Amino acid sequence: GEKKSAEAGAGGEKIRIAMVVKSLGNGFFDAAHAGANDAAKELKNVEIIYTGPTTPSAEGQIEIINSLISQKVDAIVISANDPNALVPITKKAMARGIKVLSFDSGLDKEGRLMQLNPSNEQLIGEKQIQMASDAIGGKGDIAILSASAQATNQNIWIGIMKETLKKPEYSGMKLVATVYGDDQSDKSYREAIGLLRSNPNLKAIISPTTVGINAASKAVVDEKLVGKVYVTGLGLPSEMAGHVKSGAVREFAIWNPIDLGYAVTYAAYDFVKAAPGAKAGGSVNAGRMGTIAIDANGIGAMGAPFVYDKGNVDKFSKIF
Amino acid sequence: MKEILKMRETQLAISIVVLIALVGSRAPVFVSSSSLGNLLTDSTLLIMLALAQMLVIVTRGIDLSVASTLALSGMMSALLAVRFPELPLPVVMLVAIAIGLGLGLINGYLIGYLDLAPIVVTLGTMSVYRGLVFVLSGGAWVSSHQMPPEFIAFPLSRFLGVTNLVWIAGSTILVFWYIAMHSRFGRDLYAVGNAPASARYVGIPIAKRLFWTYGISGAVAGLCGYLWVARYAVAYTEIAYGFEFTVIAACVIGGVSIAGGSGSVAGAVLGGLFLAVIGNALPVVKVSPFWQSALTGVVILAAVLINARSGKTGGRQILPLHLNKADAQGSAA
Amino acid sequence: MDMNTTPVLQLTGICKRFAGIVALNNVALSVRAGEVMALIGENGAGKSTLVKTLTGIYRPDEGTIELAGQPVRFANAQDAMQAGVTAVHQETVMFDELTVAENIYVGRQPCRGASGRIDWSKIEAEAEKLFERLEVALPVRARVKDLSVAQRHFVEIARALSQDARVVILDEPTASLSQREIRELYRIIRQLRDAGTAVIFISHKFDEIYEVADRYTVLRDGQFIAEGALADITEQELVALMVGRTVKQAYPKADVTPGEVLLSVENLCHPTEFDNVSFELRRGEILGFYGLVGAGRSEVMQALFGLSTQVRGNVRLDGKPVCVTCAADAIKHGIAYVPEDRQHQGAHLTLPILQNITLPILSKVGFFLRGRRAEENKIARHFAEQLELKAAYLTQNVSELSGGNQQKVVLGKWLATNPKVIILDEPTKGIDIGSKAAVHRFIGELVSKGLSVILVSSELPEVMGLADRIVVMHQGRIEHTFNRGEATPEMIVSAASGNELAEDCA
Amino acid sequence: MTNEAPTPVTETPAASTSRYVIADRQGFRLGAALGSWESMLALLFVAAFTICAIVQPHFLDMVNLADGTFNFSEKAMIALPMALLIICREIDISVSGILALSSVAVGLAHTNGAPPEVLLPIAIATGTACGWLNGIMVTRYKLPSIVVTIGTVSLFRGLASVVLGDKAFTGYPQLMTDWGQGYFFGFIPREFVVLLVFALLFAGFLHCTTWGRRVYAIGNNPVAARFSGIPVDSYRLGLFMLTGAMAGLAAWFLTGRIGSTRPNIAMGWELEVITMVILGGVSIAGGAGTIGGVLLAVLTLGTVTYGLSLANIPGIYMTIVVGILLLVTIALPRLLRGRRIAK
Ligand SMILES: Nc1ncnc2c1ncn2[C@@H]1O[C@H](COP(=O)(O)OP(=O)(O)OP(=O)(O)O)[C@@H](O)[C@H]1O
Ligand SMILES: Nc1ncnc2c1ncn2[C@@H]1O[C@H](COP(=O)(O)OP(=O)(O)OP(=O)(O)O)[C@@H](O)[C@H]1O
Ligand SMILES: [Mg+2]
Ligand SMILES: [Mg+2]
Repeated sequence: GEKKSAEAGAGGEKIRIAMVVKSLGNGFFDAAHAGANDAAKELKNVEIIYTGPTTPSAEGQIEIINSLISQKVDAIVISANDPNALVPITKKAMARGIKVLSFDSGLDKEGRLMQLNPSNEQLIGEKQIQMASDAIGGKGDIAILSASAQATNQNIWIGIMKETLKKPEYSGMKLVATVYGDDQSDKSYREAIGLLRSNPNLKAIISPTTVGINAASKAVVDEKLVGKVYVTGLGLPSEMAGHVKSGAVREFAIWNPIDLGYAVTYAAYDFVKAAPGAKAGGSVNAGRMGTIAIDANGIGAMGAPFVYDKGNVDKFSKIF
Repeated sequence: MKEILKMRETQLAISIVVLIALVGSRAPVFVSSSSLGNLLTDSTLLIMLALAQMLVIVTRGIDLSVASTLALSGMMSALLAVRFPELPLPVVMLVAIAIGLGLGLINGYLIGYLDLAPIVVTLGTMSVYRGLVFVLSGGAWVSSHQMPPEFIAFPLSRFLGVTNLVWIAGSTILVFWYIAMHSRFGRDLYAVGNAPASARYVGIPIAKRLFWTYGISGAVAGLCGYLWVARYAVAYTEIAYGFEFTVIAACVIGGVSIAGGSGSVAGAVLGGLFLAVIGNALPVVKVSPFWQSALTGVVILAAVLINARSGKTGGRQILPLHLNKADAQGSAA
Repeated sequence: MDMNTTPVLQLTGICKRFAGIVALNNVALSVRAGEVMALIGENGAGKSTLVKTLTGIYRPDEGTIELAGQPVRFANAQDAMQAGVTAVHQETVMFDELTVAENIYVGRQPCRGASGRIDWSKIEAEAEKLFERLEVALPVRARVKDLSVAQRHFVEIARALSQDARVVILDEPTASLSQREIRELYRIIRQLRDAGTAVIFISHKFDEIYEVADRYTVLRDGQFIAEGALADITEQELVALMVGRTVKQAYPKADVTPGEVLLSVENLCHPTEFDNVSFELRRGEILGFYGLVGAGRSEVMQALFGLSTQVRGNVRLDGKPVCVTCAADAIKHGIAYVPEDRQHQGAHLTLPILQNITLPILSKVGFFLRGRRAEENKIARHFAEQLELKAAYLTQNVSELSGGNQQKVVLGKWLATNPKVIILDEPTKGIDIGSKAAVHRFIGELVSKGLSVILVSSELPEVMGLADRIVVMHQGRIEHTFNRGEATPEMIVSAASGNELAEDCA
Repeated sequence: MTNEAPTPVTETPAASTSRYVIADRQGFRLGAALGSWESMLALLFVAAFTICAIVQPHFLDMVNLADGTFNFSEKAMIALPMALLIICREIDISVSGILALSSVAVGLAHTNGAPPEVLLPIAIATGTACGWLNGIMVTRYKLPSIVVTIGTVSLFRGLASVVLGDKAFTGYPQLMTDWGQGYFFGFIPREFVVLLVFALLFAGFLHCTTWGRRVYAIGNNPVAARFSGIPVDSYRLGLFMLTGAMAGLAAWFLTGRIGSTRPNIAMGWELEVITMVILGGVSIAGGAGTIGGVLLAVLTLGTVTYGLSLANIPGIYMTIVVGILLLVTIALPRLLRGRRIAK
């Protein structure tokens, strides 16, 4: 039966896959969009609809999914602003025959067919602690500057980071504060300054969000603490290149959003085509990325986050 | 002396000092000179915007579009600097101001010449301008390594040991003081805010005055747009999102009457400073981050309540006054 | 007076229309230097509109304005001022937060040299000089919000005179002034006239007109009716010209003997505004309250009506103590208060006449107003007609009416509550002579129906003519109570000024 | 509301003493009726609807169209009392904060084992309490409402975040899901029906009762209203509480619809709600506006945003469109009128 439906797809209408992101104007998702477009080109009869709300809110995404249901798209791949709040609407979408997959920031199990983690959450958390440890020689106070207190991903990572710190090899490091900059540059900056002020022994700031890592780096530079305090975390090479050069950031990590967008598009295609592996416990084809295994909870994961430093940041900053 | 103590501005200044002292007693780093210097630098943008907003509120208006204007002109100046890195910085700044001025004048035209309600007009332009930031930037960030170094360095470089931001804010305060107290333009704004109908009767060109008031507000927001982007070394669609309410709160705390007609430069400055102190102190004294917003709300309400108390003029005194003891002592002292 | 000189100001064929309403239709007017011209007309005749047309606030639809023989066009009020035409408008033109001196020069502050910096010392010095010339003592640095009503009025007059004006227009300047202040004003007007200024004086009070004016111009329904010297015409004839018929001008004291005590007030006190106010009001009685502006009469009445807090004292109605804490209570007990400031306290300007009149009695009309339109119309029409309201239809907004007609709407609104006690605070302030007679007649009818009236008025003839007893207040206290016919005007005025004409010490 | 029936200008018989004849009302004028804000909005609505129907192939799918009402129903529920508040010359910027706090209260009660039926009263009670605080600050301390509510929005949302921290309340009972996501007759969203019922109630309240008349009177001239025996402060307090209560109701529906509570729930809704009200022709200066206008504005905005999102136009372009719509609708009448009467 697979052949028949593929022919129908080729001869008839294009398969429309909507990519709903947390918010528009975010370099990470723009890169993911580029990846999705690559996949679409390879798959030939796929059309990508790239959309998302203005501000990262669950309500905004619900509105968008509503209209996507009306448009009868074939699949929705979404990075959710809230793992629960979107479930009712994505359930409705699935009830109308739309395949819903989540990527990056996941949906609860019953709200999607598959979740594609950019990387293993455990790995991401550990990596950040490891980078901090490397920068400060494994000893000293560290602090976390997160996005908003509601950010799902960040909260998971922070949880894992706290766990990781309990390991003996990190016993020299102490987490002194977790603060939130709400992904606003001025607030993040002020919080970073506050961290530096109130914790004179602070050695590293980990910021698992791009606005935060930028603001923290700027604060470290402005406070003339380059070399004394290191910033690390997650950020895009294009946005971080300057801070790596200034010395405020030694290393930071990110997975490849292009690959993520590419892979999730392939996965969605498989689900639309009802490929035999497209189910929990199976595996989907991901083009140049090979195949991705789906576990019993419907979760697939890509490789480990990639680490950027002085050596490679310039090269990648031209890409994403 | 008593008069001065009774003034709103003095009370506000005292409470700021008390607040700083309180925070300093819990976290001594906060009162270190570098920390206070940073506080001053941090407050500058808010103070400048509060000054411009003060003029607007004095005319019984309100400018909700400041934050969006700031974002748009900030983004455009960043894009300009990226596209033409060889452009001298003063030109970039002038362009930022000009963009802000233009956006402000659109508000001014609608409010002054078409006589539309300020809150409605600026609510509309607020979303339009914010949307334009996205359209112009294509939603992309402009980040620090793209911007020319001198573009980023300017706000925090020091002249005579003080950051340029503080110099700019200082001169803005002087200019606004002159406008508000010594220029016909400024005094006309007070007249318009006090009694718009009467202002027409004495021949004040209300439309023209409002036009330029919103223009000034926009121009200041434009300048702050550049400063903001350069200071935080990043420009994206959502910079200063929701900042308009902080600016208005600063004015209100500074005793600028939302009903129009009264408000002082000192008040607006102190109001901005007050909020900046709160914003800087909360992270330092390690208040749980979840409490910050609630505390800010309480502080705003408290300041407004105290303001209202001190500003209240009781009923009129018709009965002949008898010298009471307290008064007699007061005058003897 | 030299009749051959060309007029300073000459209007010909002035027309001004508002949406659907012709306010001025082919009006002509001419004033010469050194003459006081009285502009006379009923409420809504178009006097104020003419003033605004003259001072650049409105632009005439048709017609020409000539100043000393030269045709002029004023784009705004400043143009007119610069050309030497200034006015004290019927509406207060005041900026509360600004100082007295700044209020005078607002909009045209003198600047120093090229810097454009305002010359504050010059402003204050000029203001001082101005008040010296006017011979009134006012602190030029005080904020206007701290001044009394009369003082504010002088600030406005000072503003009109600050520019060396060729034509000064005074639109009902005496409406809120006391006798003494009115005499001050007369002196200023004569001073101006003798200095060769042309003065246009608008008033509804004929004694004033005869006292200060030389000539008159009559308007009726926006049209020019007549012009001439006041010496050649009697008051009766003037009134006839004005209203197009004859009006018997008298104070018709209704022949009612007051009955038992209806309302008794004992020791009403307020911390700052009044003290120890006690009086009684009988059924069918008109109790006059006289005093200078600012004596606190309105405050007492507002306290009675439940509008003030911090009031102590006993109030009895029909012998039973009543506790009035809000206006609704007062209305329920059958007390009505017609406030003096119709723009702010009386009328809802952008609501229709109909809704204004039925507002306090809505609960009587019924909770659901759907389908009660006819009933409401009936009530509104009844009172509108009784007061001879000049309006086109009941759904017209009150803001479209002239000042006097707005006042009538407010009166109608309170009469509609069918009160036992009605407090009229300056009910005839700014009302033309014909309507005034109607109001007086109406007051007479009210008492003959058994109502009791408290009449607060600053017009001595009115109080003396209508009231059964006169309470005189001074600085928040009752100075004296006179029975009808017991007092001479001099006695009342001297009581109102605190017996020995003491200067204010507040 | 005037001009609803063409009544000829009737002259009442001269049984009166007055010299002037006053007609009951101005005769029906077609121009005035067509020029009214509501007719303009209705026209705009029809135009937007038609254009969307023509341009968007999926627009007229009834089921989807009905689903589209989910996007604005809760906001519109708050817009109704907000209209009354603005008519009364007040404003409430804190509604989204109230909504967040009410939702948190519901979540807190639910996690502590409150039965599903009491969650609605809890939401409404929390909202009312917040409204009461706003109202008391405005009436008792005579503070301008915009200032008070700028403070309280921060307070309410702050309290929500104090309670929640970085957690969320989820797993709401079926009852709330049924109302938040459910349908009548299988395709009419319950929320929309509730909205229409409330719109009718509010319209009745505002346009047909003594209370509504008084609301207009207060907005028109608060001092004169007080002098006319209207308990102005009670009305204001009442309206603030009503707005709070409706925000609480909206919180219940929204929480039921999305099934989770976080402190940033409904962020920024206050401005959208105010936009609806203003576009609906309610004068920000008080004293004028109708519920019909507000409902039309809600539907127009709903149609436009739904149409744009069907075309997959990013949300930020929608804010531009809505902003321009707002500016044009208020500026156009002024421009046209300005042309006609050269003053
Ligand atoms: N802005 C306006 N819009 C519509 N009609 C107006 C306006 N101003 C005045 N009118 C109308 O013009 C007419 C003249 O009003 P005006 O105020 O000049 O009367 P007036 O002679 O000064 O009366 P009064 O003695 O009561 O002050 C009135 O019928 C009034 O309703
Ligand atoms: N200094 C002032 N500041 C503000 N308002 C004033 C002032 N003086 C007087 N008023 C206003 O003028 C009105 C009249 O003042 P007041 O009630 O004291 O006088 P009154 O004795 O009632 O005189 P009248 O009724 O003749 O005006 C008051 O209701 C008040 O609104
Ligand atoms: Mg007049
Ligand atoms: Mg009075």
